[in-house]
Amino acid sequence: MTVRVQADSFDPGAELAGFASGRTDVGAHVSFTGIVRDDSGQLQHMEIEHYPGMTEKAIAGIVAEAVSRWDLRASLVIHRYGRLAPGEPIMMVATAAPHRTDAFAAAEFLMDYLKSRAPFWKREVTADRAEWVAARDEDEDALGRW
Amino acid sequence: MTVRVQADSFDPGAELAGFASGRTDVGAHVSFTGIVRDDSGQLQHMEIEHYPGMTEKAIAGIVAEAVSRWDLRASLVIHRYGRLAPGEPIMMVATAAPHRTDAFAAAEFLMDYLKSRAPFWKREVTADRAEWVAARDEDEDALGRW
Amino acid sequence: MIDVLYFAWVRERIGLPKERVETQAATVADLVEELKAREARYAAAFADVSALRVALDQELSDFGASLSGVREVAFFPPMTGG
Amino acid sequence: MIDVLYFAWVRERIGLPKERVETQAATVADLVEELKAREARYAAAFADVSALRVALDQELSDFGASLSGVREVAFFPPMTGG
Repeated sequence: MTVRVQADSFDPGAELAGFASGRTDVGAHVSFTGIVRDDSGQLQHMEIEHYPGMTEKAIAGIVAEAVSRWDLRASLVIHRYGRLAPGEPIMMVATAAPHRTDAFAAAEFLMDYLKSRAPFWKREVTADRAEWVAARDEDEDALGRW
Repeated sequence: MTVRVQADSFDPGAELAGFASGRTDVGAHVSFTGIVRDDSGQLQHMEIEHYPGMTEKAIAGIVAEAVSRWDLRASLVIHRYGRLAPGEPIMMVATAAPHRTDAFAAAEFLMDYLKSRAPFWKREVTADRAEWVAARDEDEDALGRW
Repeated sequence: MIDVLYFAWVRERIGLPKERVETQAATVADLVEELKAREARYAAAFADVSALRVALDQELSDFGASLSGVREVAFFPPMTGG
Repeated sequence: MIDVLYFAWVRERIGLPKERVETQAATVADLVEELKAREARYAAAFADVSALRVALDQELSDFGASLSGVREVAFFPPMTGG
């Protein structure tokens, strides 16, 4: 159960290649990668602020909850902070389980909780302004399904 | 929307690294990798039989259905046939979408349909016997949720 | 003449992957009855059609379907891909 | 003495990321009232606490919670990770 909070970029392909490899007790790997999207073509960069200390604790708590609910054999959470360019990976979650239903459910659970319960705040910077991303009601509502 | 049906092995990390890269219109990549599991420690290898021609048509139909239901910007399906060793990748699905809910739902939909509607049959070979894997009721039932 | 294909344990029980069949069967179920009447290995393979699936010209179908215009019929157990 | 931390636009409105506060406030809500009474920038940041979240010693909490034994309080908008 690996957790990394870092400013540096990372390579999701290399992370998946190294994840839970060489094991014969898992039949399913699921990965999620979040990427800096630029719908308008105006985004210069994204800035992510976080709460050092609480971030690691919050993620560890979310992972522990996932492990208690599903038959997970390995998990990976990477989340960046600082300045990110459009197209760069923001974060990644990977899960390994004997069966696909557990691997999918755990990955979605981790994502839903990381969205709304891990202390990160995103700001989008364009040529003429910098704006904090507002939390979406749907993201808060998504927690209700677990 | 890439589909590959092949005997050769593949590297899920390299596939994810090359998937939908360099785009700024997607915020979410989901990948699923199915791996040859060996719970008993007795498995020598898995054999996968398929129906050439129908396999490609069936997968293309499943992908088209996913594209019609969710805002998918790219997808990848790789499925192997032939002889596979424990720990090797059997198949992989990847989806790219602006939002995570679409990427997750499409990946799970593709998996559910590939399991029960693409013409592949698995056989597990141990030292003393070879046994066709039985379809599971849960896999058929999983289609009902879509 | 119809191409008839068998996969997985259906192929093993019948002992071949594919054959050309001369038939006037109107439906898949009629074809199955003709095959079962041939030899014990066919009767064994088709003993419980609820355990089987059928594809007509590479599209999943059912045992009541018409064979009119069909060139390729395939019989196999439920699929186990993924 | 309590360490009070501010993040995202709360930090920007108040104009600093962290300060030590001398307080006898019994609850988070009491502390918020003390801060609002200080200066306009605090009043602006805490104008609508329903738009804010609070963590006590790095655990999410709520505005009615007691500050007894608490060493670190953090105020921030709803999180937008992932």
